Amino acid sequence: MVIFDGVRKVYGQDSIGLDRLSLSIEHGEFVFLVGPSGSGKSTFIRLLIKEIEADEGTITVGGRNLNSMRRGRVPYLRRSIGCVFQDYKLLPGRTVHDNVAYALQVTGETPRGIRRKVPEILSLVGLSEMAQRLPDELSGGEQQRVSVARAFVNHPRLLIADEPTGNLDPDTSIGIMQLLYRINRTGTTVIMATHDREMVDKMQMRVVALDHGRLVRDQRRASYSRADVGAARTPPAG
Amino acid sequence: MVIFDGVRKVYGQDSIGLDRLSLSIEHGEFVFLVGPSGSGKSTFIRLLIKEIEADEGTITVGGRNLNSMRRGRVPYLRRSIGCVFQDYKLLPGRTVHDNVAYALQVTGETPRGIRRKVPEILSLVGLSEMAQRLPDELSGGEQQRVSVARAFVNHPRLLIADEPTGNLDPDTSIGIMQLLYRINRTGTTVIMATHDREMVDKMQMRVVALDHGRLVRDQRRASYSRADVGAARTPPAG
Amino acid sequence: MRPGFFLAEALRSIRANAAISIAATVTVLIAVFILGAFIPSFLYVQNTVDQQKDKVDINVFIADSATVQQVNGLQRNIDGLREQGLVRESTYVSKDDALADLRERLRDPSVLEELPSNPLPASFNVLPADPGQSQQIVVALQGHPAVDADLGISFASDTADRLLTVARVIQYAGGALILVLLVASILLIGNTIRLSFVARRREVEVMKLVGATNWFIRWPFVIEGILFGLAGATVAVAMLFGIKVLVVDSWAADADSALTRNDAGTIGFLALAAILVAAGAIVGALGSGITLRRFLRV
Amino acid sequence: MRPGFFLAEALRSIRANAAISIAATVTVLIAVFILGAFIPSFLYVQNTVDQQKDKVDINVFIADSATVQQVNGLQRNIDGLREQGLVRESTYVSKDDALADLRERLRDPSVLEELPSNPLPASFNVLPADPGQSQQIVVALQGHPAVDADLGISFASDTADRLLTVARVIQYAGGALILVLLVASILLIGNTIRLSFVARRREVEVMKLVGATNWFIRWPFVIEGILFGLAGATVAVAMLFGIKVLVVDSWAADADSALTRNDAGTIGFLALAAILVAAGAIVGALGSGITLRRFLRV
Ligand SMILES: Nc1ncnc2c1ncn2[C@@H]1O[C@H](COP(=O)(O)OP(=O)(O)OP(=O)(O)O)[C@@H](O)[C@H]1O
Ligand SMILES: Nc1ncnc2c1ncn2[C@@H]1O[C@H](COP(=O)(O)OP(=O)(O)OP(=O)(O)O)[C@@H](O)[C@H]1O
Ligand SMILES: [Mg+2]
Ligand SMILES: [Mg+2]
Repeated sequence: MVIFDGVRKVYGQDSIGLDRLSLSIEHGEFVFLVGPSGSGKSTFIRLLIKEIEADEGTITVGGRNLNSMRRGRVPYLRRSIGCVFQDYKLLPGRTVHDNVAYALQVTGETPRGIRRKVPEILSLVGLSEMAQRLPDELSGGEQQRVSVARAFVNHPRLLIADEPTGNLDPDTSIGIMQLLYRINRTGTTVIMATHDREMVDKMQMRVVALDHGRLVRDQRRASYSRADVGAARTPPAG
Repeated sequence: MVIFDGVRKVYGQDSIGLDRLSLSIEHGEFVFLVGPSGSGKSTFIRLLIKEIEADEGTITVGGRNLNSMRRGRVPYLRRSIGCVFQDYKLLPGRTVHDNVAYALQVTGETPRGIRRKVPEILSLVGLSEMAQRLPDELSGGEQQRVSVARAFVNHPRLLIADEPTGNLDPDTSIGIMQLLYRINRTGTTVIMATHDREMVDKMQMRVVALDHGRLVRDQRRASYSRADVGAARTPPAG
Repeated sequence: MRPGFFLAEALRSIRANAAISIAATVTVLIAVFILGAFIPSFLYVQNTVDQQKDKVDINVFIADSATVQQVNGLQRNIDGLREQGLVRESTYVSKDDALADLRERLRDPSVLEELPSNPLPASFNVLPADPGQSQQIVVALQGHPAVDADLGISFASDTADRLLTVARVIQYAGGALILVLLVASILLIGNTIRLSFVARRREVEVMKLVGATNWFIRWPFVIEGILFGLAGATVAVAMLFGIKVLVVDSWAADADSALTRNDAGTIGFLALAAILVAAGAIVGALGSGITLRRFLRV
Repeated sequence: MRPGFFLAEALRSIRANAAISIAATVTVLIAVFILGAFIPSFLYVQNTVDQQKDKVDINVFIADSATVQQVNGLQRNIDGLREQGLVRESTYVSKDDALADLRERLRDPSVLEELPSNPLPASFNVLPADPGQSQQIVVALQGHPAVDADLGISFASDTADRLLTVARVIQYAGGALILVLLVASILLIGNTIRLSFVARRREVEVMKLVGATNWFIRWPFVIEGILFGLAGATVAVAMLFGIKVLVVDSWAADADSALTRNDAGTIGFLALAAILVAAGAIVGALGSGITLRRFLRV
């Protein structure tokens, strides 16, 4: 589904985002992306949706080479990927409902489809009652959940989440996590960048660890830290 | 230091921010503010710096009644409070250095003082090398640390942090936590809203729990969840 | 369904960004208003001057003693000048015509009754093709034996010069100003629309990240631009109409006003209104469409 | 130290918000340029017309047969009109003066040598206080025994009317346009500055949350506004100066041009430049300062 081959991204002169990363993620996998602050997790994600472009190496998503992809095709790539952004990236002038609906409207979804799908996903993330609020009128965690809802609503084949639980309390986090897990079980590939040690440890999924833009660990059924390797204290949730 | 007396805040028609909250925080205390997403933690903090105003009840900060405070005095209130915002609230056109320096400039700090204090605090949060970057050129966690540095640089008597570690990896979080703890030891009152169960459990400080804007728990030397009451598994870090 | 969606999006954006909407509309309003006030004023002044300029004539007075042959010779000379393109028209005014003329122009024609004989000379009234060339015509006819030695050839050389000067000044200054105003209007509207995008740059970025194509983002903005253009231009036209009805028409109706005697035409109001509104809409649409290009390279 | 800090902040903001800075400067530039082009053009046209208007005179021809008493009576009548404020000035032109005058104005004065006697009448040359009241003066003097029955009183009634018409049209239209332009400039600049704040509203909010006082936030913006005003006005004045040197002065130097003969004054360039630049700076400062008020209620 996703293949990174020797990908390097340097911001400006000398700020290293990713450093010769090679990585392959299969269809239907669930991958945790971990690493200290500034290790390149968001850079990885931004490269995947071609928000930025690699300096070296090739990136393939769903069989399509991003390096040679024409500018005009990029919107279609992005529609096939659901993305939860670290800073939410909600449209400030639109209500919660309209923010989620926008992701459907760009694909040409009918008003009927929108009327059906949006309330459905909003109730899944627990925001049914806030459909008519503006992003400014939401708490941090609520905004984060809107971003999650928008990424899910299209039922994309690839789902990327950059710290989707950073501003959520443990209970809500587990709810979102279960949602991601259920989506993954239907065949969607899920990549999730996170700092939530508890969650990663509990799920025991594939963990890709970055540091200073380099791949420092890529392990199946693993925990947040290397120290915990193999020490699967809890079985996968679900 | 901080006294809330029957404070109620309703946004718009019926969105409850805080519901008749009474709470008193002494000089030099360290308080964790916990609660599910949307429970009113940020509302509490926004009321403290008079970003919003209470509908009912009185709020006193450092002996000054916020309800009757003149508009012109508000900037001086805010200077005496260091605040880490949940969404960072950095000035987009300014470098990391200038963002932090701005908090000193508003108080009339001399250029010499700025040249001394800013690099000091930036190295404390591990951003020395990024002093000349713009916020856009930082990772989520790095932006969060700039917000922390700006709140600390003034050595305020009251320090408020709204999820200061939401986008940080566990190691960096601990660093920030230790910093907050050290500051608290010098006599500064610290109020920290957080979802980080691990951290709260480890620190064993006063915990104030909110739910739907109501105070549901106020306990000394406590853990994140009520279930953990009294079960102090680890001694306070430091 | 799509046009409806884009229109709805445009209206949503207008409501959500009131400050920007007002600013853009006010800019169009001002630009259109100034053009709308200036163009007819300029045309009116220009036409007034032109009309007056055309009335400048030359009188070639004929001596009472001139023979018919001499007068015919003078007539041929003038016809020659017409063939050269110097003279537009010439009329023979007999002594009787002149007296009749004078009688008409006098308040109290009775004074004329006491005249023993007609003291007025016959003349050719010559309209130069170009009032600037009057002097040339005078030189060409001067000294002809049929011309009255005393009265000679009279032409309001000062009047001609004055009107010519005014006409030329107005034409150059006014033309230059209209050009400046046109360019300025387009720049100003483009400017405002560009600023309105700076304020919404982040929004456009997010739209792109969510998978919107360039045209999906652009259409609502273009429609918004058209609506700003239409709204601004319509209000400007309404204001101009108010001014026309209340001020200009009431001047014109005032019988004592010098303006009444002036039937210089200007551009019709409906034509002007149509041009201004259409221009507003087009400039708005182009302003939005073009400005957006920069922001779509996200 | 503080002024230095605020200036530095203003410059930082200008660099950081290039699009906004350019937009604001261009708006001031356009507004000042239009005013700067329009005001002197208008004054020039107005002065030209006024000057021509002032030259409109009335000739009261005196019969050769009039007695000295009669002429003195006429003189007294005219003086009376002057006391009534109708007449600005009157000059007695004797028969000799008239002939000398004519001789000067003729290309070939030799024709005059052959005259058996001086055929020209003496006259009073009367300058009306207001050319619009010429008719009144004529009526008042008409029929006086000293006035030549044939020649009577001549005044270029058409010329006067024409120039008056033009003058009035230009005065009203031009005055109205200057007013419109002034108001429009202020609105446009205020508009642009307001928009530039919409784009930076979040920034101002953050500043307030960090403990900046209103004036701490406002000063850099006001200085920024002054700098936009100065920059825009200076560029506009430079452009106007270029146009003056390249176009207007070269017209004036062109000896064949009708303009040469026109010595109508207009406003001096230095005075105009100073006024425009100062106005730009003040409008910029006020625009920023006032607009910001709304955003400081955070
Ligand atoms: N636009 C940019 N210009 C310069 N440097 C940048 C830019 N964006 C990111 N960086 C740098 O690249 C590195 C990787 O950033 P990235 O956002 O990928 O980190 P991250 O792993 O997502 O961190 P976090 O957990 O804090 O969000 C960081 O050191 C950051 O400072
Ligand atoms: N401007 C607003 N208008 C309307 N409702 C608001 C507004 N701001 C906050 N709220 C509502 O008030 C409640 C409390 O919000 P608050 O931001 O205090 O929550 P929080 O505890 O900080 O949550 P989180 O952990 O998600 O940040 C939420 O239900 C939120 O939807
Ligand atoms: Mg990140
Ligand atoms: Mg919050």
